[in-house]
Amino acid sequence: MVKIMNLLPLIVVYPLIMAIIFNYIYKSKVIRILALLMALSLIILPFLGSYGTYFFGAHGMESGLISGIAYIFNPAKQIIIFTLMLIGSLVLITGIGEKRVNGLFVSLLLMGLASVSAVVLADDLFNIYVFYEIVAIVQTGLVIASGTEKAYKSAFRYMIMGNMAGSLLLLGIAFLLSATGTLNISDMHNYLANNPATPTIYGGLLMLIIGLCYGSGLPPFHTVKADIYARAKPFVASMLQTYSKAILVAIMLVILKLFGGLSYFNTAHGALIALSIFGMVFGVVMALLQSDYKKLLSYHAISQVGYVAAGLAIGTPLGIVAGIFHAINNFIYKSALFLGAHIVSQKKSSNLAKLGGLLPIMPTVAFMILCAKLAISGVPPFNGFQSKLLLAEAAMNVNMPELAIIMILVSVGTFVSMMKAFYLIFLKPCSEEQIKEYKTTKVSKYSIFSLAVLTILCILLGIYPDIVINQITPYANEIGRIWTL
Amino acid sequence: MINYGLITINTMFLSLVGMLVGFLLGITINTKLNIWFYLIVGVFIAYMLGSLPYYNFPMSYSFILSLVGLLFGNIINKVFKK
Amino acid sequence: MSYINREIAVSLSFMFFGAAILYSVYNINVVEGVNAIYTHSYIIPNFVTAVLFDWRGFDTLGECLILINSVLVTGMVFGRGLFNSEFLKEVYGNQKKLNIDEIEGFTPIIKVLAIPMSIILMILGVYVILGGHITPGGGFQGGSLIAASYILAIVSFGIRNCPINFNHKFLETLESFGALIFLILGLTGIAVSGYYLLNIHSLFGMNVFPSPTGLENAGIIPYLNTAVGLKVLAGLSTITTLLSSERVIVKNISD
Amino acid sequence: MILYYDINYDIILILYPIIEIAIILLILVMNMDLQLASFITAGILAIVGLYGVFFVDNVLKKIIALSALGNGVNLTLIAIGYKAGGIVPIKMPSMEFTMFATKAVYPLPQALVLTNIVIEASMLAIMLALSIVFYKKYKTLKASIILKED
Repeated sequence: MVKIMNLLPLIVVYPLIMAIIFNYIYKSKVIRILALLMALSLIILPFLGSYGTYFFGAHGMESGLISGIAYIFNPAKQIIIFTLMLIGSLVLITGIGEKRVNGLFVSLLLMGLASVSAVVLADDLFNIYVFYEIVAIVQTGLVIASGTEKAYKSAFRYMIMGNMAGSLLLLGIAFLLSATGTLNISDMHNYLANNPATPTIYGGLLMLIIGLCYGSGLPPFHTVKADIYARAKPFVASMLQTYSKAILVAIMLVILKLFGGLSYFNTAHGALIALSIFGMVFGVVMALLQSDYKKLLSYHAISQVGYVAAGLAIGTPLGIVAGIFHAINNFIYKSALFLGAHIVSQKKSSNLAKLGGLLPIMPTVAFMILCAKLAISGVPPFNGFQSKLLLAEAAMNVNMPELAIIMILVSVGTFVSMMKAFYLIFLKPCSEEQIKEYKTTKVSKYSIFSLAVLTILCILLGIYPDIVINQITPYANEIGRIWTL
Repeated sequence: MINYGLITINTMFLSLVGMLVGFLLGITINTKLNIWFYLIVGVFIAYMLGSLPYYNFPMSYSFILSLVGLLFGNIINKVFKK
Repeated sequence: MSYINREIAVSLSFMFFGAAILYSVYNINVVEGVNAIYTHSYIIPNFVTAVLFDWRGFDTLGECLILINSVLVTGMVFGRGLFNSEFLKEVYGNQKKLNIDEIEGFTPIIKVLAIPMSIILMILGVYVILGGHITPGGGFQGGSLIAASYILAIVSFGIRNCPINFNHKFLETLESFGALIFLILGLTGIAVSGYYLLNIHSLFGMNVFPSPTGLENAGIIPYLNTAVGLKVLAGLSTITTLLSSERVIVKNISD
Repeated sequence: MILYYDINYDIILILYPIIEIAIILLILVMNMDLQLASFITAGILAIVGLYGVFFVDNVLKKIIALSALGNGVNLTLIAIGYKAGGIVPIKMPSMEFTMFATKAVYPLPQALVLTNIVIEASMLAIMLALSIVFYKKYKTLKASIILKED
């Protein structure tokens, strides 16, 4: 009998090994070529593993409990990780075009990719905590890499918050460990479902939600998170927001898997929905006030986190499908927007007041950015429309029309601020000297290639949403439960 | 009753790994070390530490051999510096 | 005015949290759960190390990577591999002399005592690393001891004429090497059985780590311990060097 | 979320040793359960840490407070492994296995603490590095200057 080897851990381990090598060779001349090869090889990683549960060190079931660390792999996780790796490799390709690219940046990026994949895959709370902390450090490092004073400041704030939230998350894990005697999420769910609730479990749930809010940038951590997106280099910011959203999806699914269907979860449920509404509204209101393009996009990222969280927090199978699908769409169009901001700031700057008249200079890029802007505002036939439609449908199905109305209003706000930014960057008339200045500055081909790939994906997923939805639905049916208000 | 055990690969392997690590650290030490002083002090400390459990030696061989590795590494460092 | 509002909001949420933590903590009732499995199956004498490197080895791997990451980011804060180092140039650029590096160390008495002490401490660190699977100890503790001996030498001699010469390249190599050993030993597990970080007891009929009776199951644990020890000593020493020397920043921002 | 205040509130931290002395007295005089006492100590340590993070206007003190918070969490974890009359989870050659297995304290929380200590040390290193740079720039450690949002 031929046993097919399950190479699932390679998703995490291969980027880590390469990260260490990149860190070691740091300033070598071959970094660009190696990074390009790395970017290409990242995309095949999600197809290496086989579906099902994977036990590290062969420590599987023993006397009814899973004794070691387990990973669970299924089509939904596969598609999340595939999108993650795709965006990672596109950002890597964009980074090759940068003047001062070096091994440390590549290393941090790869470590982040590996850790986020680990958080998505893991079925073990402490393992999630460890890799969650790596992601926090990686994000700090990626912000610091841009090297301005503001970047240092926001990284410091983020780090202090991160340490606090991480400690609280571990406190929550400690509470759950003491109450249930295990760290494995499936076992923990079985225990929680069959035993009465204690105050310790409430404490654990509260701390898990704090960890979730920090990891994803929901209120009260939204300003810190928006700050780091705005201070990082724009193409790095596209990676940072992808990390945050993947972590949001992963930890939200963990919370739903642990507590979904339990009687005492209702309050937390309401709190999660409230948090996501706050995130949505705050994000878009703050975005309308910004004069800096990067900052505007960062607040939109927060607002979109609210959408994803709302979909997942509804907790019905349709809501979970909508949430994950929206997260995947979000990875794509938000990264496209940040890459567009990268191209724009390469041309001149990211200050909206100083820009204008770029349309005749680069019509293709303008068109691609317009596509991404329409996608984020939920205009058909782009992917944002499909997932927002699903989100509204999920909200209506649980009898919460208010939520659907808020989503539509926030969409309108998004549309307004996006179109304002588009006008200010591309259409606003500008002086002759500025046009001359535009013509002298060059934009790297790599970033335009990445933007093009993402735009094609936006349209593709807008027309054929089923290729993602069909993959997610079985997992959503497993975790979600049907309820109405 | 002291059981001196047998000096075999099974009992000495740990100490040999220690020697390797000690050597690795020793090649970074730049000053000249007084070998006899360190050996005497090392044997004394190793006797006070006692051997690891399951290793029935009168003293900690891993400690002594790591020290020997470190001193050897230091000598190598001195030789290659010149 | 807005300050007062903010402070009231933060105080209220702080009180809520405090109450929640105390309430949860007061009602903890420990369930044995998976601990029963850990205490009832014998792998190596030190059960904590067994949990660290065998049952939950992957967590330990993650932790090693956090240390690597931290060293990397600390280096980055001090100007290594930044896209733009204008802020650091502004802060450190126009500096007449490097004050910290000028310190010559302590008095001769301390200098005479420091070398033997740090060497004995170093060897003790190696001993603690090696005994990790039998006695209380292991890679982290031993690695920290060795790093402490290095710090002792730095403090007493000053960083420039320190007798223990852990230069940057050496430490970097050691750190990458330690982490790679860990990752690749894990991969051998996949090659043998398909499980990452499998504790292989014997390969081709030979004990992976030859040991006396009672320790046959040690397998790759001592190797992992050594790798972690090397990595921790390198990581902590690098962090110490970075934090105690402005020379690094000046060198980084000059190129 | 705001991380700095113009007024210094760290005088309130004096309460912490008083509470600790009260707990020690409770253990000694009223024979309080050791595990419960450690849990409460851990909780208070965590709360003190949280307090320091929010209300103390000094970056270095904030970092110290963060370690206090982390230590509170570590103490919680350690106390979960407590067993009355337990022994160290290291099996010596002379011990009988079944006796050892029933008496040894839980090893899992201790392993988690070992992991967490290193995680916290790494976070600490980055924060200290950042505060060194900012101290060089502003010649002060006041959080209201360093962490000011713009």
